[in-house]
Amino acid sequence: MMETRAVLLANEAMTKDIYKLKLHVPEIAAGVQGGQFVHLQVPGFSLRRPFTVADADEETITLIIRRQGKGTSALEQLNPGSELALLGPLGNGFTPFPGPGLLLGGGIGTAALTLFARRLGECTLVMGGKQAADLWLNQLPLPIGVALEFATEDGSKGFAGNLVQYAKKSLKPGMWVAACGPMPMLTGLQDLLLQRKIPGQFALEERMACGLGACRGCTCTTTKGNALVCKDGPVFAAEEVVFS
Amino acid sequence: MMETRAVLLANEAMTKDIYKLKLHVPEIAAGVQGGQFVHLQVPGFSLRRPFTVADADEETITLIIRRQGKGTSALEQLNPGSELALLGPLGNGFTPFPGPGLLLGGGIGTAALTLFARRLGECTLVMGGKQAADLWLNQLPLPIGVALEFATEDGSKGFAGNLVQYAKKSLKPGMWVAACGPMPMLTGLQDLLLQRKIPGQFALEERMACGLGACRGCTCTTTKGNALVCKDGPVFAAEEVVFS
Amino acid sequence: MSRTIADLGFARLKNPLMPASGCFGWGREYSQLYDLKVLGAVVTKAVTPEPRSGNPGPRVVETPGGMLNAIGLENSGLQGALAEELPWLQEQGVPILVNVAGRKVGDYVQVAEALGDQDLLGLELNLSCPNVREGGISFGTDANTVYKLVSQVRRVSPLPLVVKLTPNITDITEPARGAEAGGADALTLINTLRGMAIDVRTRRPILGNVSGGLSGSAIKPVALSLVWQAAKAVSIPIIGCGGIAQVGDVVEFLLAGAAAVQVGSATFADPLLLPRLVKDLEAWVEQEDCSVKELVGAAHC
Amino acid sequence: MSRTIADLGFARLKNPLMPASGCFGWGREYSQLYDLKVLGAVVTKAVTPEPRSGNPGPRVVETPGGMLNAIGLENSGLQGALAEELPWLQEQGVPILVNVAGRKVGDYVQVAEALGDQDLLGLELNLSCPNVREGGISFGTDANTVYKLVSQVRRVSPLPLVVKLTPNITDITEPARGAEAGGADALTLINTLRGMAIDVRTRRPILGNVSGGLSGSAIKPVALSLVWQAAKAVSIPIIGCGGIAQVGDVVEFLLAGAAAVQVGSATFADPLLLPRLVKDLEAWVEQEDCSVKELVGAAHC
Ligand SMILES: Cc1cc2nc3c(=O)[nH]c(=O)nc-3n(C[C@H](O)[C@H](O)[C@H](O)COP(=O)(O)OP(=O)(O)OC[C@H]3O[C@@H](n4cnc5c(N)ncnc54)[C@H](O)[C@@H]3O)c2cc1C
Ligand SMILES: Cc1cc2nc3c(=O)[nH]c(=O)nc-3n(C[C@H](O)[C@H](O)[C@H](O)COP(=O)(O)OP(=O)(O)OC[C@H]3O[C@@H](n4cnc5c(N)ncnc54)[C@H](O)[C@@H]3O)c2cc1C
Ligand SMILES: Cc1cc2nc3c(=O)[nH]c(=O)nc-3n(C[C@H](O)[C@H](O)[C@H](O)COP(=O)(O)O)c2cc1C
Ligand SMILES: Cc1cc2nc3c(=O)[nH]c(=O)nc-3n(C[C@H](O)[C@H](O)[C@H](O)COP(=O)(O)O)c2cc1C
Ligand code: FES
Ligand code: FES
Repeated sequence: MMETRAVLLANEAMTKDIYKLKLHVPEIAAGVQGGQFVHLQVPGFSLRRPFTVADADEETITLIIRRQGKGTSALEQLNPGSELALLGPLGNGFTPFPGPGLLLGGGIGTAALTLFARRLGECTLVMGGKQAADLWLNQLPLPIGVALEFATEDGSKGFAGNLVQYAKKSLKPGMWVAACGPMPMLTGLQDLLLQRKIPGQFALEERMACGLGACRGCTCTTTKGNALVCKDGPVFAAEEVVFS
Repeated sequence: MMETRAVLLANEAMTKDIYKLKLHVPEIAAGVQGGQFVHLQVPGFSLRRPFTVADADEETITLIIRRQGKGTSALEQLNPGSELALLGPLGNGFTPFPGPGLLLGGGIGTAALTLFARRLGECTLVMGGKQAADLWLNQLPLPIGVALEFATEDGSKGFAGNLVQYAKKSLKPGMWVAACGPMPMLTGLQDLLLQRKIPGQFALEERMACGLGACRGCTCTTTKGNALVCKDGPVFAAEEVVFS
Repeated sequence: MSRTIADLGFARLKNPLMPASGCFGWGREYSQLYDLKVLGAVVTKAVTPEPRSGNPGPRVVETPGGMLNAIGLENSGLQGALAEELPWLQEQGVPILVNVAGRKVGDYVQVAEALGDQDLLGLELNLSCPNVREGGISFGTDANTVYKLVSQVRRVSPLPLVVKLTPNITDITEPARGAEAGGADALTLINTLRGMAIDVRTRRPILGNVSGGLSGSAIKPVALSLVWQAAKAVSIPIIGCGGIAQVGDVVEFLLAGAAAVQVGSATFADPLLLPRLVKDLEAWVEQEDCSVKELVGAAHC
Repeated sequence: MSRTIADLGFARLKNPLMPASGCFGWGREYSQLYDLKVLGAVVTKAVTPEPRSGNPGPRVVETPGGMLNAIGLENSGLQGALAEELPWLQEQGVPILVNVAGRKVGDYVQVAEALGDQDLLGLELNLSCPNVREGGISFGTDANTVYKLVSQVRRVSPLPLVVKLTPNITDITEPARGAEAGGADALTLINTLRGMAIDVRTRRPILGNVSGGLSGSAIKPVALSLVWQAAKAVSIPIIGCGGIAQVGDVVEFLLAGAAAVQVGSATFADPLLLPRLVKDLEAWVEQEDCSVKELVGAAHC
């Protein structure tokens, strides 16, 4: 973990509200695990923004970002060559389990799974969304072992339905799950995993100030008490997360 | 007077801390008088910055700016093509008097006189500074009738001494003065003008909020009571200004 | 647009947007930029019984996300207002709130009496200016003083009374209740926070008055919280003010319980802001298929 | 660098820079980024007698030029502090101020007693958290309550006592004098301003706790003014805090009368800010050929 500066190499649109930043930052690229994040300073803002590292090679990291508010809109305007301060890699990533892994990404949550999928090599990575136009996973090169699947609520691509419905259909005993996505998806998944006694890991989101574990701004509730999304997470055992 | 947007055409360094912005803004260029100013929004700042229009042709205005703090540093970074909101032309400019006019500009204060000099056609415009390297007046093309002179405190160019000393030497009965510059220069000049009964006009500076006359942020004291630098000035009759 | 109508109890405005006192003069300057009739109302610069020359300069300083001012209520006094400013503004066809200030209760009474027969939306009693505190602490901090002042003005004036309170206080609900009990028809919250800035080169305070009032987006969260607290404490309408710079800010104040809003310092960064906010708010309520009236206080549920 | 020595009366620090409580944990995380020994001191997260789980989320929100927090003093309690945090921090070789909080006077006394024999720079009594007000209004607003609390803690603790006051108050000089009379060795000014933010989409307050504390450069002018006012009212040293983000801000607080300063939220935008401020301040006093000590209060002359 270190504080450093990255140079923006590329900034490309993926869908109407998702874009991809490629950053030259070898210090961080070298050691990052799938599911870990960086805390990125957007010039002019008082708080940094957390983004999972969606991909990494030896010298660069890739962030996949959804335009959400002021900070992500400002980032989208940056030109290659811009320098950005960032802290990372932060938090604890996903852990490989034995057996076939099913990785479930709801919308932008998929960005939390892609580097983990690359490192796993063999797994099924499913991206869910409202409609085909929202899906960007095809635009990120991943190893052949990673089977890509899709689920859309309107059925315009892949499985017709949401990821909880997808999981209901696809989960077999002996499998395990890694997931990231909106609350209703995770709560639905949690019920399903508990029912079927399937182990799972969820990556959570919380608003952050320090990103490091010092301010207690990002507390979430677990069966063991309070935990910090930035330091103890963002990845937690699925059964431990207490949704409010 | 109107609120509009200008396009930055050129941004050039003149000295180590002075630069020149050329702005395409025909609405304002058309009607501006020498000594009037614009209130320019620097993106990201809560208050606008006032700058005299140093030169103008039919479609463009030129601002000559000294890097002074945060706002003028940010402006210096802008690239041609940038758009800037501005309000203008504001305030009352200089008025031509009969007889030979002596225009005295202390440092960046000279920028308040150059458009007036151009419109006068015949006059003497003196720029004062610490040393030759601070003088930029040669870089602004002015009509031949405008006699350019220089005064430096270290004697490295033109008259050796400050502008009050220069005026002491050069002012003849029948002449009149227009001046802008630092406080000590203006107070010294005021004494001299009163002594010699020579009419003068001074352009003043004050911190501003509205730039329009609505907030009373820029009040200065005159022999007739309070006056607003933005609306009643920035040019005042030399004998009316009460220096604190 | 009936969706944007703002209900102040004593009056309905076509929209909830008005300039904050002191940031708009008497509207003359801004009327050169746009038609004042687009606004819900205009709030004037403070009027004191006698002319005031205000504080020594510098009077304004930029701060991060805001500004400090220490104008010191410079104004041409009651006579100046009646002779020059008010007649002009009354011709513009926009409801007018005249901001009233003073050093003692009698000052407020005097101005209110003199304005009683004018065609006005109401009087805004400024009990909160941090830059004039000749009587020690400013009026607005003690519930009882507020009560007395308001009820005395109430006695002499038939006009709706809006009481503008200071945020420089331990518990806003006290003067808010005092004003309500004294007969106020509405509250304006907030005036500026006391602040200062120092020039590190000269090693002296920048403002001629040493300290001044902080305004601008920096103070928006404080203003919003005080509106929220006051809305729980009183049942008269509240006019929200403090740091409003975009339509989302307007909506935040409505949701917190403000029936209308004032825009002060942000006008300096963009002199056309107020008419733009009127348009943006129209678009907002249209898009959200709601009305200003139903937004008021909705975050309390 | 002897030019940067900060004199707190009860101690001299190698420089006036320390993190603000709650923005730095117990320093463990930041010690991975730089050596804590470069700092004048470290101020810890609040310690309460019992563990506290804090407020529901969201707990932090960005605001213009600042942020709101409503952590609610989450901490592992006195036992956690003594068993885990303090021993680690004491090994780092940097002076330590332990921030103490509670719901009643006895809480402060209990923590102070338990820490009395520790090797510490002192205790910072947090009488000002706007996010925990079980007893109604927070402690720090009444001069008499402050006086009693401080004198009771004074009785049980041999450690220097720094009293941290709230800015959410009509007149800061009252609790400041109360703290001084009660035996405080220094004051810290300021804690956060009460504020809130509303999500215009959900139409609900963003913070789980509804309101929270505003910090960051937005509040710098307010903090500076309160330090200025308190410096005139008391003769114990003041530790300035609120919105410090660059060396010029540090100098402003010194000039206003602060003997040392704390940096809170700005650390979130730049985790290396504190060590950089140490360097920048060294360069500043060198270039201006002055010392921290002679800057303290110099704007009052
Ligand atoms: C561990 C972690 C990893 C993340 N990874 C990604 C990613 O790979 N791609 C991506 O697009 N987004 C990711 N997010 C969410 C992302 O941080 C927010 O969308 C972003 O901070 C919004 O910033 P904004 O200024 O555009 O939004 P605004 O709403 O203007 O932001 C206001 C404030 O709220 C915070 N905030 C708003 N939404 C969120 C959120 N969902 N999570 C945390 N803070 C929030 C902002 O950081 C900021 O402080 C991640 C969040 C976390 C906690
Ligand atoms: C009528 C008028 C005409 C001017 N014309 C010119 C010009 O042609 N060229 C030029 O270089 N400068 C001119 N100035 C001065 C110029 O406005 C300031 O140098 C500039 O505002 C400084 O901004 P800053 O952000 O760099 O400085 P900062 O010190 O960071 O500014 C902080 C605040 O103080 C204000 N401020 C600081 N110094 C001054 C000042 N001297 N006058 C007014 N406000 C100030 C700023 O506007 C800002 O609000 C003029 C000023 C006035 C009043
Ligand atoms: C330059 C200036 C002058 C002001 N003068 C007055 C005044 O005369 N009377 C008053 O009640 N408030 C006055 N105020 C306070 C504003 O009306 C408003 O309450 C405050 O600025 C907060 O709003 P804002 O953040 O939108 O500026 C003044 C504010 C500024 C910036
Ligand atoms: C996330 C956060 C947590 C805080 N926790 C505490 C605390 O436990 N005790 C305390 O006295 N102050 C606490 N504060 C207040 C800060 O110590 C400081 O007084 C305030 O943030 C103003 O300084 P700043 O503007 O530099 O942040 C906290 C502030 C923040 C932002
Ligand atoms: S963001 Fe500070 S502890 Fe997690
Ligand atoms: S700047 Fe507002 S009156 Fe001059």
